[in-house]
Amino acid sequence: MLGKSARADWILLIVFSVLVLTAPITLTPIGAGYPDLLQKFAIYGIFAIGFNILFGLTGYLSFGHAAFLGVGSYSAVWMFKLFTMNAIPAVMFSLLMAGLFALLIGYVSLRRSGIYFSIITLAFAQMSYNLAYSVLSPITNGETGLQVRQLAPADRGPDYVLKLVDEDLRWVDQAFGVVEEGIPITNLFGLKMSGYPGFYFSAVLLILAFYIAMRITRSNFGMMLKAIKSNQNRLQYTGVNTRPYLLAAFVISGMYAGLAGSLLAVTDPLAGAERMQWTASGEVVLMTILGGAGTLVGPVLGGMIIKGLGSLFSSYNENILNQFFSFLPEPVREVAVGISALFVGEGWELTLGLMFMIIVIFVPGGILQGFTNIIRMFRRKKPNPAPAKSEA
Amino acid sequence: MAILEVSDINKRFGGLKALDKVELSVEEGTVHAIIGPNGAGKSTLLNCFVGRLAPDSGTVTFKGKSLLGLQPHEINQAGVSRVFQTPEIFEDLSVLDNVMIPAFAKADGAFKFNAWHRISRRAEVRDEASDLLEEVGLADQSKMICSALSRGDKRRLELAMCLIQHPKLLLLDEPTAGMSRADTNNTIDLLKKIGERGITKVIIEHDMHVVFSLATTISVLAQGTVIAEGKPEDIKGDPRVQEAYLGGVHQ
Amino acid sequence: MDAIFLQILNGLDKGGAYALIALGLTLAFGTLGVVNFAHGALFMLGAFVAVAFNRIISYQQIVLDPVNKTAWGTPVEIRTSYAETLFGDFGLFLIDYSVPISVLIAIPVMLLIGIAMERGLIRHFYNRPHADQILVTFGLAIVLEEIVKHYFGANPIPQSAPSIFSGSANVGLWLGLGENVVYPWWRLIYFGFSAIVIFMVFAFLKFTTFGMVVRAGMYDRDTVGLLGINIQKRFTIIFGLAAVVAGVAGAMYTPIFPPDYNIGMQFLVLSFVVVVVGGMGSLGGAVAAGFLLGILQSFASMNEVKQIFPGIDQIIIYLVAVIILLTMPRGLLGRKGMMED
Amino acid sequence: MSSKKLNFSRRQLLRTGAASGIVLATPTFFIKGANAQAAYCNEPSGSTVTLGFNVPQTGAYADEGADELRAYKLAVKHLNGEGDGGMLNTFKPSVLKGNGILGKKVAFVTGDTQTKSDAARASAKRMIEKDNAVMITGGSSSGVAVAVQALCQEAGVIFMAGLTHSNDTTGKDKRANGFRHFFNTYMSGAALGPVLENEYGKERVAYHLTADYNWGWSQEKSMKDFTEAIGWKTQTTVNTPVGAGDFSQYITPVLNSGADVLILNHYGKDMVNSLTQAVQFGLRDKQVNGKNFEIIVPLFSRLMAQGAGDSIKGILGSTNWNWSLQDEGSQAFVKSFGAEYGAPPSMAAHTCYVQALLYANAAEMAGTFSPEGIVKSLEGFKFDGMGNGPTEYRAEDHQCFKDVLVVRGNQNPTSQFDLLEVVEVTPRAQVEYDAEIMGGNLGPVNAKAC
Repeated sequence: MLGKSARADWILLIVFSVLVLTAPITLTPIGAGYPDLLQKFAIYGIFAIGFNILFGLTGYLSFGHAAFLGVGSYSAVWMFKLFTMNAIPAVMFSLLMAGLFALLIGYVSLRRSGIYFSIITLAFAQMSYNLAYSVLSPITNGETGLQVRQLAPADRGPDYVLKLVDEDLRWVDQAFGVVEEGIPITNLFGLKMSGYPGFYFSAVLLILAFYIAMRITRSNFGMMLKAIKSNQNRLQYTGVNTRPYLLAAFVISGMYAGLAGSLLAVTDPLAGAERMQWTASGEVVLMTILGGAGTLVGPVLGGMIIKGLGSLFSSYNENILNQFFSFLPEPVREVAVGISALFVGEGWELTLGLMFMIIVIFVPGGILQGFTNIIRMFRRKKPNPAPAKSEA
Repeated sequence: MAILEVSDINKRFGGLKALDKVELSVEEGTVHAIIGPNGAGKSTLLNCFVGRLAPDSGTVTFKGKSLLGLQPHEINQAGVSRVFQTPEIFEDLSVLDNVMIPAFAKADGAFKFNAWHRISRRAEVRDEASDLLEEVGLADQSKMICSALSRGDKRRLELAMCLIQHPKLLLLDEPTAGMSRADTNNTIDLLKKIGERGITKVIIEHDMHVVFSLATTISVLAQGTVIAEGKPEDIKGDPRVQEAYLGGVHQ
Repeated sequence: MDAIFLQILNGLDKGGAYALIALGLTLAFGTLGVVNFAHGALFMLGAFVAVAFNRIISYQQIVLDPVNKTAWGTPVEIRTSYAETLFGDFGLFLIDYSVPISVLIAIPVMLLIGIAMERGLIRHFYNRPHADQILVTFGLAIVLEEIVKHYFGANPIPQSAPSIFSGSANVGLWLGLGENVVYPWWRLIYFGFSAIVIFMVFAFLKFTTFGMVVRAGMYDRDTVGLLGINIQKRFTIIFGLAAVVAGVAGAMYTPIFPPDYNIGMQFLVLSFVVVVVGGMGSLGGAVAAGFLLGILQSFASMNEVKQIFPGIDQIIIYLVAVIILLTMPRGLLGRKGMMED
Repeated sequence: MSSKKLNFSRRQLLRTGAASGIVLATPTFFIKGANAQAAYCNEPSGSTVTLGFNVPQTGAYADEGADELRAYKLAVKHLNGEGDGGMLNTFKPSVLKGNGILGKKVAFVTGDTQTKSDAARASAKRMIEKDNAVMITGGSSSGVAVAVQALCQEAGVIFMAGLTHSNDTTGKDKRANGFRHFFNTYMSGAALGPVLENEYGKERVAYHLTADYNWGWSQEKSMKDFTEAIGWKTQTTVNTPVGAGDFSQYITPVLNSGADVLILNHYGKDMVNSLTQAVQFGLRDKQVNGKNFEIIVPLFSRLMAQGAGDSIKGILGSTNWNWSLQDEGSQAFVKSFGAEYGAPPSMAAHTCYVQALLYANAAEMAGTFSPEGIVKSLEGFKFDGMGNGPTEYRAEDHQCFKDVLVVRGNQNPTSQFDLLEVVEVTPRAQVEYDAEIMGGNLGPVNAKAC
């Protein structure tokens, strides 16, 4: 009995890992099999999984999680600028900084619940965004975004500290005598982190993140979080101090966001303020709900749909549509291209909006729920139904 | 020896005096019923015990320690569990989970960051919860999601959630309210059975049948003060009690 | 001194706008419990009622110039508006007053849109989780925006106030302050307009039986339903009313702020902040929060303040929101238990 | 109980899972590996060459982006020998033949920058990694331009900037693989200075409202430097949040400040709103220090100015190009564009069209699409007939130096497009500067395989 659910989890993890690692092949036919989008799938998958630990398990809807994503990115780029282009220290430092930020913001925001909590988190994130965009430019490089630069000249004056945004030091790399021509690329002990290696690095971390989330969900701690969502009042009268549980969940999910942020910087070393804007926070909320809040795989699916749909539909133009409909006779094709042109290119957001509505109207509970329903439908038709398991 | 000592509690809501110099002493091992007409202040008093309300003045001591100013979870950890008037359970979780959560709260304290090990590793907690569900007659439903339970089952479940914590003091706020006669009798039997565990109980109840079946001591609350206290047979004949109830009816 | 007086005027004006937007939102959000991310889109639709009316009324007859050619070789178009040819001076009057007239038009239009939205979509989401409400209304907002973008483009579209209100009022002279204390007529009118609309909504809910039933329904929907009152129908009308308030606020705002399809999203976050700072379920709270934030924002933008706290004007609204929500658990005037879990 | 055994099988399964992942994934490495044999990133192998047009299709600059895309499509047509040829006929010296580039037909892919660095880079990466674009061009803000330029440098493709006005694009953020035709804040100030002296005199007190980000600060600095050089005083500078919407709280202090000129260092919607509102506050009807109060908008875009309606009438500003110019090149372009789309092109459309042609010509000159060859032929390239007089792509910073237009909002527009009148064509010599003062470092050209 006990072993069975554990085994189900292992199977889930293995299937998940295989799907993730083979994505470059399986997603190529639909035009999503190129490194940047694959990296985004993995990275936003991590972001959404982490967000789901807070929102899906405890029901606390943070509308400011993008702040941690931004903190993660900035921290990682600063590590690149000051110490080394190696990805590992950057990821570590991002986790640390995002965790600290989450601890601070969570400690304050968790004094309130419900919509009041949501608005406080939103307010913190918006303050971070506005300041990063303007006043904090000496640290964030404002609108342009923080970038990896060429090294400061050897004869730098004493005021180099003020110019760090524009001129890098990379002490560690320099100490090891790394020669740079132009602007260096991030690496993992020599392996360049752009393109497919960057995807596989992110993918491995996604699988790890998924595994950790799975352990958390199945643990005592996870059960307490679910109990908070169900009836926080009862839980308090049951002798549980809910605040540290919430804070721990908040910090963990903040660190997930920081990890995602650092990976964005590892695969593409530029950190912009807009990563912290409310629209970015809203995006992860939508990913989680779309895929299915509270489920393990759902948020990853939601992230893939939002990121993938935006990338693909915005890239289609009339030329591509004409090719696509080339099997149709001329007048019909024109009509088909004319109509579908409304939904692609500059109209891709229309498609996104319609899809949100259609999914939430017809598949309550998210896409994963929809899949489960379909599977259940087929199972019911079988004469000898296997006993349904609720653990997946 | 008194396990719960309440002295000189006052509570006002605006102009309304809800509790007026309440004195109460609950002896260890007894079943202490608090009765009184509607609006007598029974629930207000209970809320003062568990930290939901803070009295304006007075003291509440449990085993020699003051409960005032403590958070609900601290009071629970001290050994006080409560059954609510309308069942407060984890509606979205399974029946078994509902019983395991308080067991964990008891075993692990108010907070323990145990995010790695599967719950299934804690077989002893699971077994205890299953046994208890058997005892309260919910074993068959243990995998059900609670929101699908009947009202009577939800009450039984809530009771089980309190019992698994082995509380030193169990507060029951109208445990049979809204139940059929048969369900009520079941509950009485159940409460009698757990009485054998030696848990001190404070019961707030309207149903005199329940009160006289279970209580070893009765306090009568009217208009915020204790007007009578004693053994059930004493209270039965007390003219003040009858007047309070009849007066209540007249109002 | 003059500067402070002017900032108070700015704050009141801003506050009026915030309060008006928040008022519509809190009717749907604080009253019906629906997290309506499409509220900003309603504001935007109101603004585009004004734009569309102006487009229609100033629709032009095009005659091709036989002589002159454009730089790319087509004949130059000579345009005269139909309204002018058909109605003469009255036509010109209609064009000049297109914004106030479109505010009147926006009332039935937005009421219909609101009712259609509630009947067709929102109603089915009352008993769904807030997460679903967010997703569906956000999707709807995007769809509405994209439709408007398709017809009107992405650029802001200027709208002018009636010409007699186009200048500034010499407020300073009326009050014996300096002659530099001037304030645009249309902004003064906007402030008065917002005050009247707020008053009317309050009066409607306070003094009519309809309003009383709705207020009772806000507290306890089941009980009111048991009384045999069709609360559903009233909620539909309330949602329509919220749409009207948002719409007229949008239409009236167009001369100050040339609208574009995305204007709703810009106000969305702000209006949620105002409603929540005011406290869930409280109309008065939303109005108070609107004015409070408007005035504080105006003062925080003063150079004297910015020199002491650089960037304070960037974050003042959020900072105040955090402080208020941490010191007052349910905002300024919120009701207990509303949207707290 | 069975946890030991389970552990064992766990590890085994994990190992198998990872191994199968690697095995299955290897073919893609090989696919990429095949590409590595190319001499440079995305070397065109077939009969077509793919260009990537990365423009804002959603967000505040969507209309500007749509106009850029129109210009690019027109450029592709002309390059492929369709249509009337537009500027191909006036561009000198040109080796373009109207048969594509280097005999390859020009194809294109499009993407949405959303005017966000992240989205713009994602879109550009898609074009490079999936669609094999050999050049990326477009965009409507400096943040995006700098971000995409850095990306193209890293990937080893050429970036031809669209509308980007910040000094940084070819200043401290310049890259060897990136080129900008558009002018910058320094040139705006340099062009406006003398005209302002002429129009408003030497004794003026200026009040700046500045969008609170890199471009705004840079525009403010340039306007400050050049107005102070003609004797103006700078009374106050105030930073305003981007997207503030309502600027009343920043405008009222101007009323009593004693300043007699307001300089709005805003672009896009901020410009539309702040200008509209400043006019509503009666600033233009005011008399201060015995002079008419004036408003200046250093960077004018006709497309965005439409949003401000009548408020722009009589306002001075600078622009990269305007369709009313009478030179041969501009006329040819306007004619071709207007015939195709029924409206004249915006300055964003112009710069994008010119960039596409310049790229094509450079490839044709170099005989290769390799970034090294392109950079070599573009650096120091002198040309004419593209609407801004004799122009040079300076080798030191990859910035075009050409005439700059000072324009004024038209008092009596003859059509909805006739919003700006050209006050002066500031000759190139007057807006030139030493590349050193902007800092930055081009670095080496990146022409490696990707």
